[in-house]
Amino acid sequence: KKVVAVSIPAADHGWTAGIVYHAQAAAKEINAAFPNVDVVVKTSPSATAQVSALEDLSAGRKLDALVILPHTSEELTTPVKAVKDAGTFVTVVDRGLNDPSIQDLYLAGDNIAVGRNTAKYMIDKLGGKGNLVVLRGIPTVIDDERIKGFQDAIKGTELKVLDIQYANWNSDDAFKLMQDYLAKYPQIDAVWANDDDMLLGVLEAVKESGRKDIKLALGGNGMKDIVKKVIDGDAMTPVETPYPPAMIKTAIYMTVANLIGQAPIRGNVKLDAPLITQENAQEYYFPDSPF
Amino acid sequence: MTVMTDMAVPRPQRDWNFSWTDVGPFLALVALLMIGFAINPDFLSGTNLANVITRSAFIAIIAVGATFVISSGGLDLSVGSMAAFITGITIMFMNAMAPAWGAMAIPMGMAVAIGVGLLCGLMNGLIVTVGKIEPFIATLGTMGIFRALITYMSDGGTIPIDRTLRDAYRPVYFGTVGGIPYPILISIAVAAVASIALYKMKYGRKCAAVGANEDVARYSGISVISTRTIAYAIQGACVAIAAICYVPRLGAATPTTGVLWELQVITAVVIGGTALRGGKGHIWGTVAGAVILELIANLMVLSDFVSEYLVAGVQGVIIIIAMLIQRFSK
Amino acid sequence: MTVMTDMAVPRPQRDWNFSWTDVGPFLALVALLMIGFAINPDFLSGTNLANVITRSAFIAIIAVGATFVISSGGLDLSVGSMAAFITGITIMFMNAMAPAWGAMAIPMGMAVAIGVGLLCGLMNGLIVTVGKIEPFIATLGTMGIFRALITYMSDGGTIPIDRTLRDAYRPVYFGTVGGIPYPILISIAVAAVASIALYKMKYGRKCAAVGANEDVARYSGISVISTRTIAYAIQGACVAIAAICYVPRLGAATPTTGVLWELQVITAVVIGGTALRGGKGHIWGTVAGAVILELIANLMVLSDFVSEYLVAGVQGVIIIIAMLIQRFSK
Amino acid sequence: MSTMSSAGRTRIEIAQVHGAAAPAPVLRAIGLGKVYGTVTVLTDISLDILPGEIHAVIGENGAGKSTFMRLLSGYAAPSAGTLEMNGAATAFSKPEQAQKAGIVLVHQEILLADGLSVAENLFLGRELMRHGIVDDRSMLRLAAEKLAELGCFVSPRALVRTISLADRQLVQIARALLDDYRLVIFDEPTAVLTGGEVERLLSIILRLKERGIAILYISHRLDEVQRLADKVTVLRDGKMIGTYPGRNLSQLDMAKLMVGRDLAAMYPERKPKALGEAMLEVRDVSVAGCVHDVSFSARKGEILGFAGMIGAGRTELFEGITGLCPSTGTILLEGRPLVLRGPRAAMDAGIGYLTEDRKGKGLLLNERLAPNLTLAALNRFHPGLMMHRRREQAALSEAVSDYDIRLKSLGVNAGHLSGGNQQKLLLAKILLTQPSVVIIDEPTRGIDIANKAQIYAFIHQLVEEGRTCIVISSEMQELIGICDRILVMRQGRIAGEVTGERMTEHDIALLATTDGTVALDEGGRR
Ligand SMILES: Nc1ncnc2c1ncn2[C@@H]1O[C@H](COP(=O)(O)OP(=O)(O)OP(=O)(O)O)[C@@H](O)[C@H]1O
Ligand SMILES: Nc1ncnc2c1ncn2[C@@H]1O[C@H](COP(=O)(O)OP(=O)(O)OP(=O)(O)O)[C@@H](O)[C@H]1O
Ligand SMILES: [Mg+2]
Ligand SMILES: [Mg+2]
Repeated sequence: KKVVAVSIPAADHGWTAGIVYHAQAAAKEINAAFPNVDVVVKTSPSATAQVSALEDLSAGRKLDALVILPHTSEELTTPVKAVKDAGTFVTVVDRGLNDPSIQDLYLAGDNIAVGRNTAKYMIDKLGGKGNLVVLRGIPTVIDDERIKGFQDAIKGTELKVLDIQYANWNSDDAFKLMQDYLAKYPQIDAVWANDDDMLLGVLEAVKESGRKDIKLALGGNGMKDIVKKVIDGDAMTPVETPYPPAMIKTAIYMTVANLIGQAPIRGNVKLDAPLITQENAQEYYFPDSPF
Repeated sequence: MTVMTDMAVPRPQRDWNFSWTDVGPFLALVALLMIGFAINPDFLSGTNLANVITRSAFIAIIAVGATFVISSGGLDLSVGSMAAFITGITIMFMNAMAPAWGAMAIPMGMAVAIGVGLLCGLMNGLIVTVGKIEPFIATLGTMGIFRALITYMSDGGTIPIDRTLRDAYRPVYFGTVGGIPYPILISIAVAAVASIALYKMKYGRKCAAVGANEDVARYSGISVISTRTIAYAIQGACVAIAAICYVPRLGAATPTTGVLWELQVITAVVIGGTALRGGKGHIWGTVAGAVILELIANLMVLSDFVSEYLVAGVQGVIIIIAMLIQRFSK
Repeated sequence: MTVMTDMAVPRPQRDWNFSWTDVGPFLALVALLMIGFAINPDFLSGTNLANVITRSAFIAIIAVGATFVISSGGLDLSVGSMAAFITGITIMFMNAMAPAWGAMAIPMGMAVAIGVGLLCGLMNGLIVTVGKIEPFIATLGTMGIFRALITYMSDGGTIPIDRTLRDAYRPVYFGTVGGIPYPILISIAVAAVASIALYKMKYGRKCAAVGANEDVARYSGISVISTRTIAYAIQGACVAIAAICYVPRLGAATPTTGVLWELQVITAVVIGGTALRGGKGHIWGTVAGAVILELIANLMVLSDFVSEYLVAGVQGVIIIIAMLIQRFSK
Repeated sequence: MSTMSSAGRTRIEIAQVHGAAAPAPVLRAIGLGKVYGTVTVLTDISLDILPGEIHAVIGENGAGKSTFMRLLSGYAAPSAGTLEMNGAATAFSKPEQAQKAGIVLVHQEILLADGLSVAENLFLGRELMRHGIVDDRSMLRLAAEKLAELGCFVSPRALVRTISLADRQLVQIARALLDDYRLVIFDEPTAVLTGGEVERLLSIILRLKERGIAILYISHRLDEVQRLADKVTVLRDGKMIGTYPGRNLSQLDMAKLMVGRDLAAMYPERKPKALGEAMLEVRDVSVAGCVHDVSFSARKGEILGFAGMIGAGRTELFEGITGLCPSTGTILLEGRPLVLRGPRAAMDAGIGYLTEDRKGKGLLLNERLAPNLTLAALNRFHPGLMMHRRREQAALSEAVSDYDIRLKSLGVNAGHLSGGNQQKLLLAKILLTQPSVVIIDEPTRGIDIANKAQIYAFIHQLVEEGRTCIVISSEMQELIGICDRILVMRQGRIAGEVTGERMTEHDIALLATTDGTVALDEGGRR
């Protein structure tokens, strides 16, 4: 029996919850479909815990393959290398390791593109000028990359970032922060929250303030509620950038295919972050997913 | 042997001392408002202040409950997770009732919330008192349990309230009476009832006695177990009230709801003048403490001095300075 | 009146009680090992146990320091952030020195880490003792400060250690002496030194006295301020030692390093038998407590019973049950 | 001293001591004064303390004795006046400094760390060291020795929390005798001790005196003062009344000097009274490890005494009866069996218990008087949910005048009252629960003579109102003085009963000790 271990972050906010959901769905489907494959999903609340989980998984049984979505790149590189050295096939999802030679298969969304595509749409829509406020998540690589992609894209335009603060990928904190932004800046043309959980709080705060100056409030990640807004043609949130948690499912399937099928797969797969618009929104809408 | 005549004269110096602890947090509040105004005049605008105070209502309501627990010599780290759990249960219940009962589901859900809150608090209380486990550890354990439950209930995602209930329920957070938002009114009401309970009712005496000296309480025929358990149950009810106000704000429960509220709550209680080792509780000080915390956060955003990376640090510094001033102004 | 003869016999039952608190955590440890074996025989495999114990070293080392702080009647919530901050500083220092000094940068960095740790601890201690601020609030404040500093230092990203140092540094976590991993040896050494300090040196007596009764300590000529401040400094040094072991494991400092360690540390200390209100500290119990926590987490990974969403809850339940067993087994 | 004669005059003409050509004083107090906030506690106290001399300081509760001692030993700084050692002015900012200079104070309150062991407490702050580490073995041995000298046989490893109040006091005394000090100050060392321990302590004090050590001795037990003191200094209301040679001063003289007025009878007159039916019946009550199968009954209108040595289990017996600690057995109140689920049930049934540990278990020291007063009777006193502030204040005023609680203002904290007044407050507190049986454990521990007389009068008043009163005391004198009947306990059992003519110290002591040898001769001085 071949063992495929899946190590992912714990479901501590919307997007990671989506990851857990899709990983578990994949495990269930594959375990049912292939009796000689055992997919084991383990979640970890922090990088340290994830390193521990890796050790536990590889100490407890012989792993044929590992699918991992690392909390952080630096901290997980060495431990994943240790697993790899024991002869395990390694699939890395979303956040690349510092040493790319470790990963047999790399499947990722493009965080920089999330920021960049959102920025491009804003530049377009606002005619290249206006006042922006930005809400970022918690200080990690993902957050950093998205912000970087965004800021690089608006460089040279007359879009001005009035303020940028952390709101911990938490809708509550985002609600408060947005209220404060609204109190502080009399004219805000657009808001970007780099995650949809936060966008929910932002929208609530804007709605409550009754302010009319905000033309755009965009998020990212492809949360079903936001995709629904896009489908419904919401004026303030007409587009969405996907960063689909379903990528973990893709990765698991590909890994299993490599393991048992005659379908050797190696290399890098980069998921694009195309804008979700009213036209194509339906393909990104999963009403049953928790995210 | 007659009583000395000067006995009946109230001693001014004592009364003064007493009021200082009481007044401290309010002075800090005023100082903060003035600093805020100096930094950014918008700070004192009606909308901003209303927003901030409304926001502080959750923490204030929960912290009022925590004042009972802490005053009786306990501690509750589970309040944040409990709030999330109650929010989740309430929303699920309302959603289930909505098709049959329509808007009536809202008051029914509120009753369920209070009931669940009381039960959760009772559970905490019993583990601490009957189980004789250090409150810190016991409620750290239940914190994990509540958090796990809400995560499980929501599959890690969100539990949104039914669209049909949303508008009916919205006013509970966003509505006003005479220009004063409901959450402010609710938290004032909670604090008022709590201060009657703590200062004017027998239970308050028992609470303070148990917190100040368990032995004396026991030898006075006061049940330490029931007094402290009731404090936890009150805490549970307060969390439920906060949850009820919270639901309409974002209309959903998520596994991140209420994360770290426990720390804010305890900080509010301590800033308010209640000692963590138990004894006399200061309800209004607690409320002031909650507002102070929210004001500091607001000030951080409204001012332009601080790098986004350093916000948490500056808040820490301000809280420490505020406590230092409070200590040494006496 | 002569004294009754049987009074001279020391009550054996008293002395027993004393050892029970000491033995409790170890019994819990054994029980957990047996349960683990029943659930998954791999649990007792050498590799798995070595892994678990090795990784419990961080928490164990920090918790040994926390035993001093808690025993002296304090509390330190800042340890997790402090660990992140020290890790960051150490890596930055090593990276800066690496070009000029090569592998020599590593011991230099370690010295810097210890120095910074002592300073951080000292700061905490002085705020608590000289500033007379409730330890909970004071260290909550410094927790924010350290967290903000590491976020600032890393610009919200990561601070990785220089590639050239990586291999030279690796053995500090991954190396073994006679088959025993370094971190285990280091934590045993730290615990041994600490238990000498706490049980065999004057300072230990002072610590326990200050924690048990400040007034008595003061009247016995013990300086409460310096005793407690030193406890915080020891805590800082322990955090630094843990950070030194931590660097090679993860190779980077990030703003999320050490998040929530403080709760694990305090839990380990309390499970180990030290009371949160201060008094006698139990160093080896603390170490056992840290291992217990890590074993529970390990068991969660190895067993397949528990939904991923509920892991935190089950951990909470196990901790509460463990404490209950410990209480009522007496 | 069962009665104080009611001599007519207040003035007592006894020659005061004036600086004779004595050896150089160990410590000299010149015009000491102390003010707390607006309260003046001490004014203008001057004293010479000579080596090899036992100097007693007496005064009513609240006269300022303890405060004075705190000034001498570095626990508080004087607001006025100076201290002189070896002819040079000194000031102690910390107790350690005083200890370095050879002055140590044994506190009136027990100041030990509950959670540490006896030996650890004993050597706290001056541990014995060997090769740089603490030498536990020697400390345990030495602790056992030093305590044995005082007649205390607790295990040095036992936690202080688990030993009795008397043992704690002995540990505290042993602390002061560990090193060689030039001046040892005892602040009511015998308050919680019984006969045997007292004797042993007094002989140790006499030995210290022989070694040329100066002793300051405070006690409300005037017989001890008379036996020990070379000089007696009397304080009243924070002022110095004078210093007198000890030998020439009778106990009656001392009492008069302290009080500054005439004293009524110490023990109320014993009126022949008809006792009612049995009020409290106790059958086969046991408390694990301390009390074994105790049965007795107390009648309406009776004052029943409980005598015994330290550790006889009297406190445990009544804590068991009142549900404060787990017990087995049957208790009948007015013939009805009681199910005691806890202290509340006992109180509601009508059994009130005043603890011997006033400060630790009786009163909230940091709380004001009114909340303290009504704490045990919240339900009775405030029948509804709410407190009646006004009624409470009225009750306080009433209690203050009924029980003659002396205080500077009604708003002080209970901890600021002196011992005697705390005891009266505690009595008032328990009586608010309207008990039909009042159990008073050590009613006059640490209380001055005038207050004692008052408390005795209260006890008599209680039984006259038809209650039953049980008095547990280690002072045989007072049991004999006020009780109708005395039960003597020994090792957790009732050893016997004495009534009428047989109520003598000799007979009680005989019953209280196993082998029947009695070394007490106080009976002769009645
Ligand atoms: N910290 C304080 N603040 C205010 N008043 C105080 C303080 N300490 C003591 N007092 C008051 O000083 C007076 C003298 O107290 P002290 O304890 O010295 O009396 P004492 O003679 O030792 O009495 P006792 O015989 O009961 O021990 C009392 O009235 C007491 O209430
Ligand atoms: N918490 C406790 N656990 C076990 N034994 C105890 C405890 N407290 C006291 N004891 C022991 O119980 C016995 C009886 O206690 P205690 O000294 O209170 O009796 P007593 O007759 O009331 O004496 P006292 O004269 O001190 O009032 C003693 O041997 C004492 O050491
Ligand atoms: Mg005194
Ligand atoms: Mg007793």
